[in-house]
Amino acid sequence: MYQFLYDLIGNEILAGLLVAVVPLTIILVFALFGIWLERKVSAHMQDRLGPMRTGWHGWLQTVADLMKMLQKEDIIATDADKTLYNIAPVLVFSGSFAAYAVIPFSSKLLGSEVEIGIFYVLAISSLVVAGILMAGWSANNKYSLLGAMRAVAQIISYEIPTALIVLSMVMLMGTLSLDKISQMQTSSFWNWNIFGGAVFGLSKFLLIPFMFIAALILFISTLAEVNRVPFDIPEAESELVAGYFTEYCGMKWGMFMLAEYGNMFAVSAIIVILFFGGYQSPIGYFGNSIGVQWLVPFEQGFWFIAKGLTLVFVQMWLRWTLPRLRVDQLMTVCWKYLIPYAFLNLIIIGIISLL
Amino acid sequence: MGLLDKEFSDGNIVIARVDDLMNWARLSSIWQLGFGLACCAIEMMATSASHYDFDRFGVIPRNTPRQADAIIISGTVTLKMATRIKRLYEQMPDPKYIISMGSCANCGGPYWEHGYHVLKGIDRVIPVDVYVPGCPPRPEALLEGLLKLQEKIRNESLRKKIA
Amino acid sequence: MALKTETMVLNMGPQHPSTHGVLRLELEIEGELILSVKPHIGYLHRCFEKHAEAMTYPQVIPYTDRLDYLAAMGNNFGYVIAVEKLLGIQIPERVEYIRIIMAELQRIASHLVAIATNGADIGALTPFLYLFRDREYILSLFEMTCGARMLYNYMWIGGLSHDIHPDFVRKTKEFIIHFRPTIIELNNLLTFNKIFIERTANIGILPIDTAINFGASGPVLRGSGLPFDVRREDPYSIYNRFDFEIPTGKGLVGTVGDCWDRYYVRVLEMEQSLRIIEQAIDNIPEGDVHSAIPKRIKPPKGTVYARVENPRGELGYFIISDGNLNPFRVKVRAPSFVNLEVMGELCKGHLVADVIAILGSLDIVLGEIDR
Amino acid sequence: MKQYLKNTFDGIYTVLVGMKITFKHLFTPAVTIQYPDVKVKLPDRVRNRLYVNMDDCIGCDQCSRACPVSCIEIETVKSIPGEDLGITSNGKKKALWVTKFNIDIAKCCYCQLCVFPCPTECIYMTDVYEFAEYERSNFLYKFATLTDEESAQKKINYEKFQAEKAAAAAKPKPETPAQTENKSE
Repeated sequence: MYQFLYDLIGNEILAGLLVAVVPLTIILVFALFGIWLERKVSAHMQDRLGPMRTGWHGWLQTVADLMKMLQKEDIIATDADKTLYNIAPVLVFSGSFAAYAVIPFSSKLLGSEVEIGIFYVLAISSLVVAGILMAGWSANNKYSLLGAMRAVAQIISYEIPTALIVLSMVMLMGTLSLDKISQMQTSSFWNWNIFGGAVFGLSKFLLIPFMFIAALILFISTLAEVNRVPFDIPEAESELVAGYFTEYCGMKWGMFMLAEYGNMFAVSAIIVILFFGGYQSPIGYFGNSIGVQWLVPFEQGFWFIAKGLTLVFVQMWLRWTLPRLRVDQLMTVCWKYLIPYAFLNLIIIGIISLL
Repeated sequence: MGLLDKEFSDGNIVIARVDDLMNWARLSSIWQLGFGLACCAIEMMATSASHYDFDRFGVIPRNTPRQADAIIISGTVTLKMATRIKRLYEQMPDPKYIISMGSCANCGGPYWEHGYHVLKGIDRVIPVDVYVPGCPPRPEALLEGLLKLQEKIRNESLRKKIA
Repeated sequence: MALKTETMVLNMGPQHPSTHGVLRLELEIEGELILSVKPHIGYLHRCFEKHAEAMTYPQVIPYTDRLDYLAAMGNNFGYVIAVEKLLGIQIPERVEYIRIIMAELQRIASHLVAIATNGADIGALTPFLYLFRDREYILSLFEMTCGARMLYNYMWIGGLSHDIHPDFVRKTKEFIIHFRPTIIELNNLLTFNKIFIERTANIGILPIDTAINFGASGPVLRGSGLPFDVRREDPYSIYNRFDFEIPTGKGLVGTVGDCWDRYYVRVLEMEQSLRIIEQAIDNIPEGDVHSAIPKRIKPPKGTVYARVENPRGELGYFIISDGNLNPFRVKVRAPSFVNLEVMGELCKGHLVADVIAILGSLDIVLGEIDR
Repeated sequence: MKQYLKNTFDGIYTVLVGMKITFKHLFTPAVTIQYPDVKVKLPDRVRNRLYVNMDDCIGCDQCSRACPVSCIEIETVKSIPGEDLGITSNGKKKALWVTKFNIDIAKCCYCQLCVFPCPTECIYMTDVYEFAEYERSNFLYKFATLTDEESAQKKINYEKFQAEKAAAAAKPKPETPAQTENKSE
């Protein structure tokens, strides 16, 4: 994408900015859509209707929310550490925004074709931790502080099972590039990693159950990394009022919200790429069969977003089903359950892939 | 600093359109402070529940005053609580609205005569936008109060603040 | 050498999403560990007892509604029983039956809120809405009967304000049929959910002797394993005619007397209430609900104490009459107030997140704590 | 170890059970009443805004005395003989001019205690619940039909009559005033 634009325009900075616009648009549109979807999904699961009165079935609801947030007064408490307080939302947002740089939405639409894509995602998403800690500390509110401490402990802990699963996948695929991982799982859903990958043979069938376990662990731990129920203890509404962003108002809080929804899609995208064939279509391409090659990237984009949204839906579904865990139980789940399982899974996948 | 704090002296057509848009945004997304006081709080919860569904109007409870737009005074305000409510109100960012729900919040209600510890009306502490009568008001009555509040917001303007 | 750290005082409430109104808890914490909990009350002191002195006997009834506003029928019930005892009047059978049906429906409605808020505090919002949806059906029954949704002023001294609506019996039966599956659904969705069990089992264990020493009653006491129920121990009205069980905490998933037990006792009590309603609904005798209402309520000098089993525990009314139209003194033994006392005991050594789970399982209503 | 595996299994299984239930509800129709568009009919006995039918009110003050929150204020002036106040719908003869009948609906606790003692059933609770206001003073409902001048006039009339009566009583002619007094009460 960048190379293409660079060839077209011939200006590095301009091309870079243009490339950056794409994920920004996606993140904004997704956040608008995601928040609306969340409210509708939750409402229908609870036998009610959700937003109904702003636009058809409330589809303009998030737009109204956003515009209202822009109008709100911006309060900074006297005792707050103003610099950190102002930087924190930007940092959190940029952490989730930057992850989009390497996500391949289709074979033609990816910001940067870095070879170490997955590594980069793991690294850049840690930026969020710093932002959250800043937010919690600078607000000078006890609830914020508690929330931030919890968030940091949680996110750092859950990076370990995430990394272990990613490690096993990288071991299996032999590459860190998200684009290449997607390309390997082509032609049909049977070739997706969750079904053992593209290489046909005994090891493929042996891998299937472990791939399911791996996908589940990755899903759970990413759920925790983006602070969704049942792991939303940093913002635990009923205990910590609103967690680390208790003191934030208006658009600064809106940026936390955007980052949260951006993260939701980003982690879904990672799972989709690692296990569900990335942007590959499960049933072959319409464009290929009628001989219109330019249609293929669009189809890929469609499939990618469809798969991502499905996983986002599952996240919401879980959120509106489960209570939340306590902070020490959260750590128990991570250290005593997910990490051993992930580690065992890593060893077994390693052995099988040697076969 | 909220946008509404800046007053525009010369009204022109652009401001009027912007007014409409901004009022629309504010009235369709009134986030209430999740804050219950007494009996009316239960009815407020019932209003958020499936049968009446506050969410249809874009109202969702936020637990921190910093992110709330409206505070529903739902129940008896005692003298001890009044100072806290005032503080909560002050913590909310502008523009902010208040719905006084039920007899007790309106004027002390059943406790106006002998209630030595009851504030006789929340409007003695903070400015109220809409009074919803009832003891407790039916959920529909609260929704009607909300509609009244929306009507009020619709007529606000950037040019001239309606007190 | 351990680093010396200061403890932090965290103020929970009066505006806090899960303090069930305006309770303020002063938590002394070290990290997230609770060292002590001090409940501060009085944010909803509405001077009930003062009002009762200024009102005539029937006029007090609307104020009793507002004590425990989740169980207004039960409050009415206790008060009218006390005054009837003082007056020494007999009330018609029909009234007794209707009162019991109403009180049991109210118990279900109140437990629904208790369970719903307990779940919502722990983070399960969907069961909260399901239960409020079903509560709405009970409220519609009440509304059909007496016109109000929450604060009824339905039970009067010597009778009832209205006879039941002609549709009431049919609708109540419909509700029972509708409601049974909801309990099963609730159990699947929340009660036996692993996360919910983890959050509530072995948390806030209230040993039975502590519960007795603190004077706890209702589900809090029964959750600790003692089958004490005023309906059984000291049957008022006509409760001795009905067949029902008194569920107690058994420690199914943890220790006896933990939060989960208190929660589960409420679920089981709803089923028992359904049983009582089923037994009563078909046997309502004919009669006039207004016939025994005295024209002038002026009890003789004396004192009376009457207690009923409210959803939150033993609700007692102590009335002193000086022979006037107004009671000289009405003292309320509010179950929530007594149950709240154990809070400090239960929270020691737990985490901040457990405080709300414990508070939710105690199911307090500030209206009757502060009165 | 067994407990460990059981915990894992329980964790996943109960979550799936819960997910099944919520998924089922995703497709059950919503119970929401879309209030401003749909208004359900409330039951007959519903207790909302108080209403007084002044045609039937005889100014007996019973409701005001029954009210636990004293939100009803009634002032009456006795009529003088010769004034026709009409009769109520259930045949009671009116004898008092109701110069003031104020209900502060903001104080009302909707307990319905005022409704039962009314001898003419003229005060009752309606099913109107939509009466939110921007100003609290609008909650003071004035039901009295007489204007201020009229009620002032009635007061003057009555005082004049009283004075006349007193004057008549001062004269040694005791039968007639006593009769009028009985009538007016």
